[in-house]
Amino acid sequence: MSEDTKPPAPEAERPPEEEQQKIVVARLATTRELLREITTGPVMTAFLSLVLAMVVGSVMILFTDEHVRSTAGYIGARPSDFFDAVWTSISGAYEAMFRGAIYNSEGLDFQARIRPITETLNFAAPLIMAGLGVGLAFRAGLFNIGGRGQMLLAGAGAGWVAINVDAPTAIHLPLAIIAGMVVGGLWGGLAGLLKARTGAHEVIVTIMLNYVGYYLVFFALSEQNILQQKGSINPKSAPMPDSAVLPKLLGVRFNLHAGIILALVAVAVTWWLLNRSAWGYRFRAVGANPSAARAAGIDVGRTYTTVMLIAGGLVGLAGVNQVLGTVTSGVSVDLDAGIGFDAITVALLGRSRPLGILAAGLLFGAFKAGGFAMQASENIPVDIVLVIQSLIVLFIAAPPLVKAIFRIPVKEAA
Amino acid sequence: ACGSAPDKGSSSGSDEPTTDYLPCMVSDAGGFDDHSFNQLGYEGLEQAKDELGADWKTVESNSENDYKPNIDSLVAAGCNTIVTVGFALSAATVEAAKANPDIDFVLIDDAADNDFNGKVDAPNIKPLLYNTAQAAFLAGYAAADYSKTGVVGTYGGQPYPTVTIFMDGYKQGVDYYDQENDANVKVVGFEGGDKGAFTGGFEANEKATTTAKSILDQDADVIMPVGGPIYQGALTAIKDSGKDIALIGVDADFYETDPDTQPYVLTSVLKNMKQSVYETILAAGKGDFDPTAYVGTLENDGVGIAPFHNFEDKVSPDLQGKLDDVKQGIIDGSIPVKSYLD
Amino acid sequence: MSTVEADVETDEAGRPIVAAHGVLKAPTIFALFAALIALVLVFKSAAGDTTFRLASRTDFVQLPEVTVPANGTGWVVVVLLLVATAASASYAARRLRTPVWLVSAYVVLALTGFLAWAAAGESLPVVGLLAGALALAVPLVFGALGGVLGERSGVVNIAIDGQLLFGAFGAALVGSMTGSPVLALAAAMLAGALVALILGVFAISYFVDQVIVGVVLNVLVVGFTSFMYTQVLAPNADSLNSPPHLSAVAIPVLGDIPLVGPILFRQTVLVYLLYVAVAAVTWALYRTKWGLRVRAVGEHPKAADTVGIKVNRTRYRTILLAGLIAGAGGATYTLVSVGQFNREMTGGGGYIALAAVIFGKWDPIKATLAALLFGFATNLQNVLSVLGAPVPSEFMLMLPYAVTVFAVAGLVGNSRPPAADGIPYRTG
Amino acid sequence: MKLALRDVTKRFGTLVANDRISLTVESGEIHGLLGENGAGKSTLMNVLYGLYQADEGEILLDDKPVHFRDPGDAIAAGIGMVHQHFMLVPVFTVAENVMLGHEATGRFGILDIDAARKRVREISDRFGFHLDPDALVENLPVGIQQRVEIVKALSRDARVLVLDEPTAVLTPQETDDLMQIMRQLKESGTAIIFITHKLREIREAADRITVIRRGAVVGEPPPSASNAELAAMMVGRPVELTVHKDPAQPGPAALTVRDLRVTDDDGHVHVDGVSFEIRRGEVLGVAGVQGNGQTELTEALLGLQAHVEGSMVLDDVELRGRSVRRVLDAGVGFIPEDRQGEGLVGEFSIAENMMLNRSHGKPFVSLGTVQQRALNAFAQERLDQYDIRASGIDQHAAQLSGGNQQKVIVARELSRDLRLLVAAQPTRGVDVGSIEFIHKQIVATRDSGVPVLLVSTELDEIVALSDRIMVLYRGRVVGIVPAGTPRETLGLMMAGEQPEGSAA
Ligand SMILES: Nc1ncnc2c1ncn2[C@@H]1O[C@H](COP(=O)(O)OP(=O)(O)OP(=O)(O)O)[C@@H](O)[C@H]1O
Ligand SMILES: Nc1ncnc2c1ncn2[C@@H]1O[C@H](COP(=O)(O)OP(=O)(O)OP(=O)(O)O)[C@@H](O)[C@H]1O
Ligand SMILES: [Mg+2]
Ligand SMILES: [Mg+2]
Repeated sequence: MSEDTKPPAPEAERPPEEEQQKIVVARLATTRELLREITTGPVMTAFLSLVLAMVVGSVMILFTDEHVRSTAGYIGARPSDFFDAVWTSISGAYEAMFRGAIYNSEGLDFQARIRPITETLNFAAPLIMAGLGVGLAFRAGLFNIGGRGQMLLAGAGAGWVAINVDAPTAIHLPLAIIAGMVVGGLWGGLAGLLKARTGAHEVIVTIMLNYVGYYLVFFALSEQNILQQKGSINPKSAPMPDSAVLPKLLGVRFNLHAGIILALVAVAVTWWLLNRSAWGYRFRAVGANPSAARAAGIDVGRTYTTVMLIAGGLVGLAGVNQVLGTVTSGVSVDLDAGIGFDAITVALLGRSRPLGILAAGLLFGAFKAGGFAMQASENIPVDIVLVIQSLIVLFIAAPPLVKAIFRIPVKEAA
Repeated sequence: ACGSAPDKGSSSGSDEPTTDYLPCMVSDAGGFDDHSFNQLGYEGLEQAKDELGADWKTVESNSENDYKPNIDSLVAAGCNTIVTVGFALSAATVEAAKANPDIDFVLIDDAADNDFNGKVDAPNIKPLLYNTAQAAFLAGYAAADYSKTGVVGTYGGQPYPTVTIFMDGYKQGVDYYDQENDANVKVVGFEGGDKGAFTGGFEANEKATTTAKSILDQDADVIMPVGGPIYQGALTAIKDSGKDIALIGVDADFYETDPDTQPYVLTSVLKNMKQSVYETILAAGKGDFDPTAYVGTLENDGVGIAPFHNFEDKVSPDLQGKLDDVKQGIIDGSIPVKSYLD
Repeated sequence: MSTVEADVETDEAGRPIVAAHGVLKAPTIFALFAALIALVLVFKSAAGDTTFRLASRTDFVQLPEVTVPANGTGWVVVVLLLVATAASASYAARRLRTPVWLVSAYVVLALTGFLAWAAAGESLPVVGLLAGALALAVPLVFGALGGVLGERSGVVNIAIDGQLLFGAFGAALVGSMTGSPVLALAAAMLAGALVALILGVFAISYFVDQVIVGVVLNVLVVGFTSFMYTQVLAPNADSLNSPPHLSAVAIPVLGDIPLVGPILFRQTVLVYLLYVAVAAVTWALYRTKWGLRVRAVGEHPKAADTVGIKVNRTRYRTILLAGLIAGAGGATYTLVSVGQFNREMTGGGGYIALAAVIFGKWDPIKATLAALLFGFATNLQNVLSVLGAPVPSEFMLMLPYAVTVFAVAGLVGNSRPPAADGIPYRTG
Repeated sequence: MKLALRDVTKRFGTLVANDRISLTVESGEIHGLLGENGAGKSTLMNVLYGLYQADEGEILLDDKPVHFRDPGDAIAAGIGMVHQHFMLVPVFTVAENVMLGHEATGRFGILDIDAARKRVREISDRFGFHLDPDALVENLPVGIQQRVEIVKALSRDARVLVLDEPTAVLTPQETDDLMQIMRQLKESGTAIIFITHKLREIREAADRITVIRRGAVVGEPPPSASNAELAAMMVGRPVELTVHKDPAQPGPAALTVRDLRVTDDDGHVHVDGVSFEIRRGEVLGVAGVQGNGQTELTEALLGLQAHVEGSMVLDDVELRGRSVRRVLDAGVGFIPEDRQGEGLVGEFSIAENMMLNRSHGKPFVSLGTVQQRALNAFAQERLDQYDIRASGIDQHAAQLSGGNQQKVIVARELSRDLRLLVAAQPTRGVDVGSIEFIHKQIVATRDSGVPVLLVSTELDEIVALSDRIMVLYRGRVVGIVPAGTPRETLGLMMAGEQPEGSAA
């Protein structure tokens, strides 16, 4: 807008020339600021990270796509073939992923069309729960790599109660859930206790306890009088009785079960615990500055133990979710399904904040659900999802790199 | 350098399906290249779909979480027959079968009887089972006969029944040999039940190698590794030992599937999954799906042992004859072989 | 005026020294284990003799087999352990820490007693037990060396597992394509260094939390290699996944030393490379200018900066070297142990190596010993389960991990990382 | 060599730490740089040393412009610096620290540690330092570490030597020694920049003085200027250099410490048979060079030390063996010497820091929940009352200046119902304005009848605030003397000399 197109204002109201110039400049500055905020802010970084990661994924897909490779052989002769192939390959892959994760436009009826999003929620639930456990420990300065062991033990504990206790759902289900969380918590708490008492590094202890826990559960599942299904010879427990199974939320046509509700509750409780409770206050104090916490009368050792107890319980909830919700056919040694490790990435992407973990868990859940569809319909191994996920986390953690790649000016460092 | 472009519209004819029939398969967490049941089932399916001129879909699972969604996605993809592999998929298969009565399911290595009433839990599941103890019994007998040191060995990946059934049959075979021939051949690496030498996984890794070495350190001169790729560890151990050690393969004839092993394979315990999957799918593709459980035995050649190949000259001349007798005895029941399938 | 002077032993700061605290830990644990072994002997006495085989049949020098009565040996060991306990207690009475030699002697004794009991009626291949332990430890030691180097320069490397895995992948691919073990090894090392480079770019140049980068790199490598395995390697196994096999090469003379020779000097080239690597890293870290600078950068980067050392350049170089070493460890999987690449074939070995780094208190030699302890526990489990241990296999398989937890919690306790470990260095 | 800085400007974000500062130093000259905390002295020197890059301005050596990309360049140009915060690697030996960066090596890059030892001995003998080249730096008292820093700088044959507050950790006698060394160096032609905010020292040593305030040069007074003139120039207003306090009205003994002995895990004795008592309404000052057991003494009182023998009775309550929390519950207030390390959680807000040692119950926690409203109200009140300069109670503690951080801690501790205040180095690194304020608070606490244990390495502070002074040397009490004891005597006691007739 320039000066002369503007209708002349009455002398009195019109600010002096110079003033007005300033206002215009200031207004321009704020718009530019806003624009820059949008194009350079964290949301943009997150989006661009996603784009970058998907580009790398695309390259891998193309590289291994036979049709693309064969058309590349004569790219000089007929490039259109090559670009067609490239487009088909990539769009097919990501379309399939979207169809598997969010909305399946090819579904026969409404239910089939919205089914993917329910699958996403189902996958997200344990990731969120375990992510909270890992994130909580992070906030107290502890690196909990023991998700696998904690999930396994918790799953076994929940399974044991589910199978061996006979009670109406209202009692049975909560009892089994709590039992699982307690066992998972004890397994996590063991690492905390060892750190508090002997100084043993939690990274070592949690890694080792993963294996110890795995074989313990394996043993329990191989013993008729512990967990193994009566009459069976496989290392697997009996299926969960209906009274201890997490109810389906949308009827039998959907797999979605109440685990996602538990996850949301866990997010809320963890949020309260970290941000509003005295315990959480102390966890964060110990995590941010253990010497100051100690000098202020906070028992650092006890805090480590408590944190790991609760963290183990939260990760354990993921195990419970698996056994009582996702795979109710019985406890097995594979019940952790890699979630214990995925949870670390979820917690890191969510910056160990409960709401961040919720978002990260949903994103990763979507990737998981989408990955299967991509594999089933395009024959692209789900491993590509791991690549994309990890790249997203890396790029989001390094905004200057992303900006450098997209040549976005970096804001003056404050 | 650029090649010349092919004519438009021409596509390699073999890719186009000539039938609407769509057979599909889900692996367990081992993946299709596990050198074991996933792979053999996969090959059987491949052979059948080629012969039928059908398209196919296969999905790999990476964890227990994936079984249900994988089966579901195949159901959604319109598969007519879905092959699932391993006891781990049993529950998910039963559930999907109940929900989709018009789709045929084939479950490898599990009876699909999760309530233990002796009956398959859904009418549209065909379980494919293999009494490999019988075949391993023969291998054990052969090993005992072949051994010069009087010690033969075995080890497994994880103490799963589908693994220990081999080890168990093998041990029974050796014991039978001792008893018949008044010999004292010893088995190392398996004690019965879940006690024995296990690598703790089905990966070919250093653990598989050192476990094999520990067995060879006990003077064993025949070794039978049970559990997909872990035999590669035994192969390394044999090569490194510099001694004359014989290897016994499992599942397929190693002599044919892995030429590397040819100088060492005494024989292999065959579990004819490829064949039975092939036959089942072929029948299903022609509309003759028969859900009756299939149990591979020595009698129906569902299990067996491979020829001695390079060891033809090394084994005692009358061994083949004795093995034939034992086999006959097992088939007619005069020689009892215990296994969990009884 | 008079000066305050104390006539007791003093430290550099002139403060008196009285006694170390926690001197009672060793004798207590000693007594506990002696009692435990005695209890085992009482309640589950072992019948028969145990034979310790000190040579394998093909050895040039045949050491005699040592046959001892299992139970008797057990009791002799218990008595000796009690003597050691008394010695340790007398040190404690003088308020001194139990010396390392006594701890080592105790451990060897206790192990002998345990083995005599566990292998009663059998013959125990000592050479196989120790050689196998070494073989199992090889990739772990490489990984731990890489980890130690990185952390000594202030860069936490959680990505050891990724480096091992990518090294294994690189070796398999290049080895198969060229047929050359040397090129395969070089590829493995470069692959490890490539992972290190990514770690460096994010952790050093972009100040991303090193734990995040490390964890995520592991996932990235698993995803990438598994993808390539299914899509490229597996379908073309003959041409792309059949690397040359490295077999053991005996070193003349050294290989013929009884007991030691077969264990240490009849190994693959990679193991010899490992000896060189351990020695070279230790020597370089403590004796050279380069090592002094690396350690300075890891302890107090700003101090290093103020004397003209380029902190981040030093860190980059160190982690790249560390990546080369860890990558070589990865080659063990595909060139020695297995002979082809499989998905996730390290089986979490990198995490065990990471534990060895911490367990070994960031010292190359101690980290090597920690990895060897793990290898030993693993192979002990192998040997015992082959001999037919009367324990369910799940508990046997648990052994190495349980031993590590016990060792870390009971014996090592607090460990102090390099002061600037994990903290990115920024200049104004 | 002649060094000149011309119009050097350095900004940190919006903060202008150095604003067109110019300065020249001739060889054989000691140039004093004076300024209160945060004035920008260290920043300027770091620019000179290549640690920071100037945003504007230039550096001239012998009238030729030079550009230092990093300290390596500066060192090569003959500039040496003893940093305010020691740049020593604690786990290295003296020789290793001295050789770092210009290592003598044999073949294959093998360190020639003997050459380094020789160099250390040479230099330390020249100045009478008595350094053991093989001692680990972390085991050395800070006074000795200071010497290592000087040897380090001299071992590079620096022709311009920057000493950034080198006297903060020295006894008065050691300070005199340092001045002597500076003169020696000056005679041999070295140009020296000497930074301090102790007026006496600068007047004694400097040939020329530059005073900076808020990043800018505010004057170049002659060395003959009076203390009051210098202080006024430094602070920008006339300052009270003495603390006003009424004579103490001591009540009965409140804290009685008997035969206290503190050892660390390795058996080093840090506090050795210390006995004293503090009465209500009295300040007991603990003087001594840093590292003579003061830290361990205060930590033992708080329950932060693991191996403590003897007894510490506060109002009939034995403190020994109590957990920190129970010590705090007994009414002990604690201002730790390491503000950022032990006093505050940097990433917590001011409000959150206010409840750091009261997270277990009333008034800030009830039913396990933090009472946000009560906490915020409390924090806001203290913010106003203590004049804490912050954008608000939600600002992170790490973002505050040192003085304001210290005020947060003081506010927190003095808000509780105290029966004893333990204040360790309460004004270290705090600006003059805040020092005045904190001193007033300590005196007010004393006057309210609370016994105060004041630990400080600043003798001026001890003398100004204490009613009685206890001097520690190597963990032992050299003597407990009245407040009026001459500084020289105190200085000698800090070096371990026992004055005649003093009661230990
Ligand atoms: N990684 C993330 N990505 C996007 N948004 C995030 C992320 N982490 C947190 N948030 C957002 O930050 C806000 C606060 O999150 P949350 O309550 O979990 O932590 P917090 O209150 O900041 O924790 P603290 O009190 O410890 O600082 C929410 O709006 C949430 O959406
Ligand atoms: N790296 C940095 N980033 C941001 N601000 C800084 C940095 N270094 C110093 N400052 C700020 O610059 C100002 C000058 O600091 P400087 O350390 O130079 O003061 P000083 O005069 O040396 O004070 P003191 O007597 O406490 O040593 C202070 O406000 C300080 O907080
Ligand atoms: Mg049934
Ligand atoms: Mg300063």
